[in-house]
Amino acid sequence: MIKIEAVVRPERVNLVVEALIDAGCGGYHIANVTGKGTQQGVEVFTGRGATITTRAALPKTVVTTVVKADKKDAVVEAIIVASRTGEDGQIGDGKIFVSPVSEVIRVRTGEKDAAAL
Amino acid sequence: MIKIEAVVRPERVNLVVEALIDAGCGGYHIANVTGKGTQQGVEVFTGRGATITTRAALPKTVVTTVVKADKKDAVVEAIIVASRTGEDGQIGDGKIFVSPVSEVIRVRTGEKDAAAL
Amino acid sequence: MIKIEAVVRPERVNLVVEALIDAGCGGYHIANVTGKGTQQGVEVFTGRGATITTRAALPKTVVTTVVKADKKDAVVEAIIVASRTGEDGQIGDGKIFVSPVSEVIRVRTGEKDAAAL
Amino acid sequence: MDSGSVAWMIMASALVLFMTPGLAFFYGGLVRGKNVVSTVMYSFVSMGVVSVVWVLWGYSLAFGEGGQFIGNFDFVGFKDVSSDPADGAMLFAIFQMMFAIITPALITGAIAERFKFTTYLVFLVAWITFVYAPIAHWVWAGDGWLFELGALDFAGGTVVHINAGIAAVVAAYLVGKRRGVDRGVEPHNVPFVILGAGILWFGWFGFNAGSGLAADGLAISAFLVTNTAAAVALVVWVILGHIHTGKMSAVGAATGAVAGLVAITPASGFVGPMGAIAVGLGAGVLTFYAVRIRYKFGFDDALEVMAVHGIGGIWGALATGIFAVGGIGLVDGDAEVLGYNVVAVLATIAYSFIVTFIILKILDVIPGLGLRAEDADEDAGLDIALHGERAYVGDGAD
Amino acid sequence: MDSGSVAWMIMASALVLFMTPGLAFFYGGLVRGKNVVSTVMYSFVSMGVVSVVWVLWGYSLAFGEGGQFIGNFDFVGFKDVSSDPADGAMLFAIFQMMFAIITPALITGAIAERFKFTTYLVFLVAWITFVYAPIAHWVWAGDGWLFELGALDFAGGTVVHINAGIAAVVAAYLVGKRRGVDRGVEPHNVPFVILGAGILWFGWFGFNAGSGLAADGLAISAFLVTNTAAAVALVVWVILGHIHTGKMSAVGAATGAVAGLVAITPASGFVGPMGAIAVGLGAGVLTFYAVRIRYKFGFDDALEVMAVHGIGGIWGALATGIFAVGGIGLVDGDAEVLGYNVVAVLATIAYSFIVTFIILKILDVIPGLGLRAEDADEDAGLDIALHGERAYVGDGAD
Amino acid sequence: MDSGSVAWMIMASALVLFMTPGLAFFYGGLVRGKNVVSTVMYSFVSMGVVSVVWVLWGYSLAFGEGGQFIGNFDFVGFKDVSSDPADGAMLFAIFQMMFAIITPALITGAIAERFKFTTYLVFLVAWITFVYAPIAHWVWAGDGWLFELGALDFAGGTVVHINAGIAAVVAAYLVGKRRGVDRGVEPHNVPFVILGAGILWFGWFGFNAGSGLAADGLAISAFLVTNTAAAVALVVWVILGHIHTGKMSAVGAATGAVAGLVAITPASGFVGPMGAIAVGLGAGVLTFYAVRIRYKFGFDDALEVMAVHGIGGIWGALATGIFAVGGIGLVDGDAEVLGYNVVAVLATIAYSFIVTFIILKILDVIPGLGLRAEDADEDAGLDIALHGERAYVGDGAD
Ligand SMILES: Nc1ncnc2c1ncn2[C@@H]1O[C@H](COP(=O)(O)OP(=O)(O)O)[C@@H](O)[C@H]1O
Ligand SMILES: Nc1ncnc2c1ncn2[C@@H]1O[C@H](COP(=O)(O)OP(=O)(O)O)[C@@H](O)[C@H]1O
Ligand SMILES: Nc1ncnc2c1ncn2[C@@H]1O[C@H](COP(=O)(O)OP(=O)(O)O)[C@@H](O)[C@H]1O
Repeated sequence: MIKIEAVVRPERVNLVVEALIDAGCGGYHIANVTGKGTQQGVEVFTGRGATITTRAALPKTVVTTVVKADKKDAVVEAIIVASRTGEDGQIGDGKIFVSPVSEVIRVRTGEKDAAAL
Repeated sequence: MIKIEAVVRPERVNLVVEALIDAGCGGYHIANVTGKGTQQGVEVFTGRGATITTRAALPKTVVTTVVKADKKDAVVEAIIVASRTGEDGQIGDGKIFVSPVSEVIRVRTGEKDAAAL
Repeated sequence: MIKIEAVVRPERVNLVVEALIDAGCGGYHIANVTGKGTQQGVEVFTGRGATITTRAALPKTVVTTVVKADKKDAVVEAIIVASRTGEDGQIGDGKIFVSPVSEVIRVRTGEKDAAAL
Repeated sequence: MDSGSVAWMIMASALVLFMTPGLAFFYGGLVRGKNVVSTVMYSFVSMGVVSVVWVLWGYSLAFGEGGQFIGNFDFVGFKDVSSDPADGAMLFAIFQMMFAIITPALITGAIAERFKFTTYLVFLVAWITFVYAPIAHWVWAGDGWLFELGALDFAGGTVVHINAGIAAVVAAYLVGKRRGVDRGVEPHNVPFVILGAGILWFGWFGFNAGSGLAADGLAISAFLVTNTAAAVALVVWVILGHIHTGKMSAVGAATGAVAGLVAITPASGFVGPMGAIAVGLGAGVLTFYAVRIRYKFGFDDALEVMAVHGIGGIWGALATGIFAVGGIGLVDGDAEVLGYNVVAVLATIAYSFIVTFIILKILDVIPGLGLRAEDADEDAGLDIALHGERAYVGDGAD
Repeated sequence: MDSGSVAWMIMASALVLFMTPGLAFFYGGLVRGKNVVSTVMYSFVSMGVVSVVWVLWGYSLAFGEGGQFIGNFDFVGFKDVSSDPADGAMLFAIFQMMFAIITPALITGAIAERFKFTTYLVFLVAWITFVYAPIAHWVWAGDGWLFELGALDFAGGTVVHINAGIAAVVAAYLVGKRRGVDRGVEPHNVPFVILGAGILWFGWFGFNAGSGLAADGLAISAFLVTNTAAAVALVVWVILGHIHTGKMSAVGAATGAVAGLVAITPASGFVGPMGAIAVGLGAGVLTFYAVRIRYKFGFDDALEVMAVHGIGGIWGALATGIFAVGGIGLVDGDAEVLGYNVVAVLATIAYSFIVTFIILKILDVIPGLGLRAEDADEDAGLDIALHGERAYVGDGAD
Repeated sequence: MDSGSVAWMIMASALVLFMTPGLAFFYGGLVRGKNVVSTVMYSFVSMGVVSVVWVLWGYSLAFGEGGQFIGNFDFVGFKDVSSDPADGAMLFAIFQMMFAIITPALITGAIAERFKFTTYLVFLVAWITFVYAPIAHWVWAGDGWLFELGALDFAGGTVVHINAGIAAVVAAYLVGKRRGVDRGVEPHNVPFVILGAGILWFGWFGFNAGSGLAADGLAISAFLVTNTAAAVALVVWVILGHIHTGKMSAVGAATGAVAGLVAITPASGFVGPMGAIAVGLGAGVLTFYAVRIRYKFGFDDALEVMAVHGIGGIWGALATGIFAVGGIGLVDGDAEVLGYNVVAVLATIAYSFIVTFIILKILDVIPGLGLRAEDADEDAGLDIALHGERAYVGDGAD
């Protein structure tokens, strides 16, 4: 099994999770983070007399889903489609990270791995 | 070393972390997320004239702990006991994901791996 | 590629991310969590008539960055320098976890792995 | 009523109305994040439901000249309630309406995080009609039996606070303990608790200093003692909390202030500054330990309505009899008022207990109603389950 | 003006001023987390800009004796506006200032989450000058044509609410639809919505019961009907929402209350308690379905300004003509006032529509201005992009 | 005092009391998320401690007829303070109490996020007794030396704002710089800042328009100039901020409004609308650049108390001497009042500086007290460490 973590624009998260379900994901969870990448941080006030500092202040959302390895390509593709903005995308559209998961357990039943997804 | 990430019901998190400590975990951290799995999303108002939409609006909590590989079974078991609701569990009780960690460093001392846990 | 997750003191996070950029990281994201380790949980009121309970109530921040494997040592070192408090560090300064990432995709362009970082 | 008193009583009415959103925040901050909307709504919706009931029949039942125990239907729909300041009837009716709105909202602290919302709406109507209106009549109507007896309750120690506190006990008992709170609950938003307490304190000046129905020396004195008792009880709670834990809780400070305000309510027209200090001291100590004792009992009065409003109100009613100046208090050697107030307290406790019990028992068995939300709804949080709303939505989930 | 009326009118002015931060929270809670600062600032900054405009020339334009359609410059800088209570001019000018502050703030609900802030500042100045001041003159100045005609608007149904509602339609249309809201938006902070509604309700007593400019029976009556209509419309919204969804929305309750307050505004000096119930019922039903119908149209009136203030205000203006007591309402057999109010409504709609349209079209083409924020700024959120501030900063990011 | 004035002064007192929770939110929103409870508590607890001190001896020390420099103990426990409106003593004492509550709370902006809470409680008692009461006596008591001299301070520019500003400098200096703020701090909750500013603005009408102690023309005029100066300074801050950064800060708008309110405070009974605009302009520009200059100094006045209240208050005191109408201001050719006010400013600065310094130095060395929280507590946040509470608790951690 693999874990797919996608850092996406917050305004896209509802589309992304819909796409996940359509691609056959059994579940996911989302969390709000603050991120920086190619897209620069933004200037924010850090003092009242107009003192401005650059901070990694951009809100992003991480969508995490664990799926069977063979679903990887479909899921990644679904995420890309749902989170890319415009034809060619824009800086800050996000990143997808894939990493191995060695075991999954469903709390309710104790089922393991594929059966738990 | 391995990382154990458990998505549990928020109302169980205090029990879960107690169980972790009892099972010999050296530490953990918890974060609030919004999740969806077998348990369906819920209907929420997205417009004032009684427009309702289904959203992945269920609050869940992710408990993350990194432990030596040999503690895995004990920790997983502890989490299951603490987070399963009722005799047979209920949909939405949560999932546990186990994945490899290649290195751990303690910031304070620079200690590595097992010594850092 | 590898993922480096550092649990650090919230008050250090701005220094840590600056150090990351200096060390050549292409991006990162940060999230607020509640943590417990060697440093004990704290007592909080859980009832108005002065009922106190110990909770894992310490705020910590997780900084996550995915980098090429050869940057690992530089990045880890940068995080340590930025997040260790005082000469010898103090309990609660944090932990760094390194784990494998099998694939990275940039949403905007579809670029993969090293090119996506 | 001269124009100065009209000006003050309009403002006092607005202030008391504003207490209900204040209470919504005081209570809303104390619950868990998944029940904030629900808790806030218990209070807010009372501004709707009870206002309507009051205009339609509540005021008439409470203040119509129906006899010793209950009013009549003379003023239904505010018929013949004159807006002429010379008469003052409508202004009085408005001011009283605000008391009727907040009283059942106080009760909801006991049943927060689990009471079924639709049933609560019916409860509001029934409780104002069958519990609040009669007791208000007894104590404040010219022909009410406690009024005639000589019991003194300046601004609502019996009618509002003891009444709400006892109803809270009954309701908490009947609806049962919340699921999953054995390890204690941290208030999810302390600033909201302070905001609520601040608004309540502000509004309470209308509550107490308005209860003389005039902009005069009595209002001034009531204002002073109200502030003083709140201040003393606040300090007492902070200090007692520190003695027990070494920490100074903001929630404790807010609770202490409210307890002081509750206790001074019946006394505010009768005691002086030193009496107010005594009332505040007593209120602080008694309500603080009442909370601690409550833990030992089985019932889950979630937000301490009985300890704060019930015990605080009882202490206030007795303290009125003790510290009233002008030769009518125990410290001036006269036990008569104290005796009458004991009667008023006991009568309120008994009546509120019994009738609230009956109302809730009936609501429990009516098909489609029932007191308690489903277990699954309670676990998920009443906000999502019953209101279709999350109190706070992070960016990522618009 | 006697000292009681001065006392009340000072307080009433303060209450109406306080409505604007209340509105900031009502609106601020309804938007997404990335546009909170922006939404709150639209209202808050009006307290600055419009106050200044009002003192410098706004009041003079609105209430100078310039003729039927507009005032003059006699009172520029509040020259010759006497603070003597016997005259009452300055107190009236202050009270009216607070209305001028909140009216354009109401409009911002329609354009929230995308309107360019610098342009908004210019819009505030222009709109008060060219739209608000003239209409205020027509309706409330002694020589205004609608006043002379006999149209009745006690506290601002036309001047404030219909005016804002129509301007909102124009502005929402011209600025265009928000990006990325096709799936609907959850209010990001429901407690803030309730806080805002609570403050609005509280302040509205100043708005309506102050509009008689005295602490007298009219103020008392206006107070009662204001509260009653709000309460009824609150209950109507909760029930209609429950019928459609099975859930009881707190945001719905708050919206209903505001709708009731809007509708009773023009009527509050003229109707009795039963009339207030009718006004509240009508307001609840009409605004609820107005919101639902709005969805079918293309324009994105983000926070339902037209449905709540526009439709609510129109209903209130008509209802004034219908339910006014004392022989002047339709239910008393007299259709005259109703006719005049229809004229007032139509005139307000037409004028507000046209002049708001012209102002915005001009602002749109002025280099450096333009109505809409950059797409990238809108996506990132106006808070960071235009204000350099995040509404909430977690611990980890001081 | 007639009933209209009683009505207004009761309300004004309530409004000023309400400013303290307002301040709690203004300050609470500006700090980091780990020190919210602490910051809010500094203000809220003052409502408890100072109320008690005021009733017991504070009022007597400030307003007893003790001589030029300090009162006496005649009114200890409010003995012989008559509640009779004809006398007005108790109403005056209440109104003044609210000023005494908020003044030390203002200071806490300078020491936020690190001052030890238990020590703060002692500081409150000492500072009211040894700093506030004497200066209030000088300026406002009939036999105070500055009053006799002819210095004019309508509503507290010296007693409240300069006094707090200077004490803030001393306290910030002695308690030292916060740990880990070199990279600047983002306010953790901007809506709270706006909420606080909104409540402060609302309450300030009581502060200033109440300081004439009557519902009369002076109150009306004071109301107008208060609002005007706040509005102007708000706009100035927004524009200056935009010039420097290209963004329009909501925190800046709120700060500007407060600065305008501070500056108009001493002048509000003496200047007209045009004077108010001048006061607001000066206040906006001076306090804005005062903040920028403050950065260059070593001391960490965390929430800009000196820049806003100190500089704003000094400007206001001088501006009173400059813009006062009726032949007593510099613009009318008379420099006398300006001279007296310079004396009042210097005396306040000197006395506040020295005595605050002595008090804090003593508290610093008393065993068990000390000014500063432990480093570990400061790092973890004072909320958890000293109050045992987290401001906000997510669902996952009940
Ligand atoms: N190396 C990385 N590690 C972790 N998160 C990253 C990394 N690079 C980017 N991100 C996250 O992805 C978001 C989008 O990435 P960014 O580089 O700005 O856009 P793009 O991929 O279009 O160039 C960032 O805001 C950040 O949260
Ligand atoms: N494949 C998955 N990847 C990531 N998170 C998941 C996945 N499946 C479930 N979860 C998380 O676990 C929670 C509980 O899972 P759910 O499927 O609802 O219950 P159960 O495991 O009892 O069937 C979900 O709300 C979601 O947060
Ligand atoms: N085994 C672990 N798994 C996950 N997180 C951990 C673990 N141990 C520590 N942490 C996180 O790191 C933080 C600092 O660790 P702690 O043990 O308190 O300090 P130190 O590393 O200096 O001994 C903790 O608050 C917790 O959030």
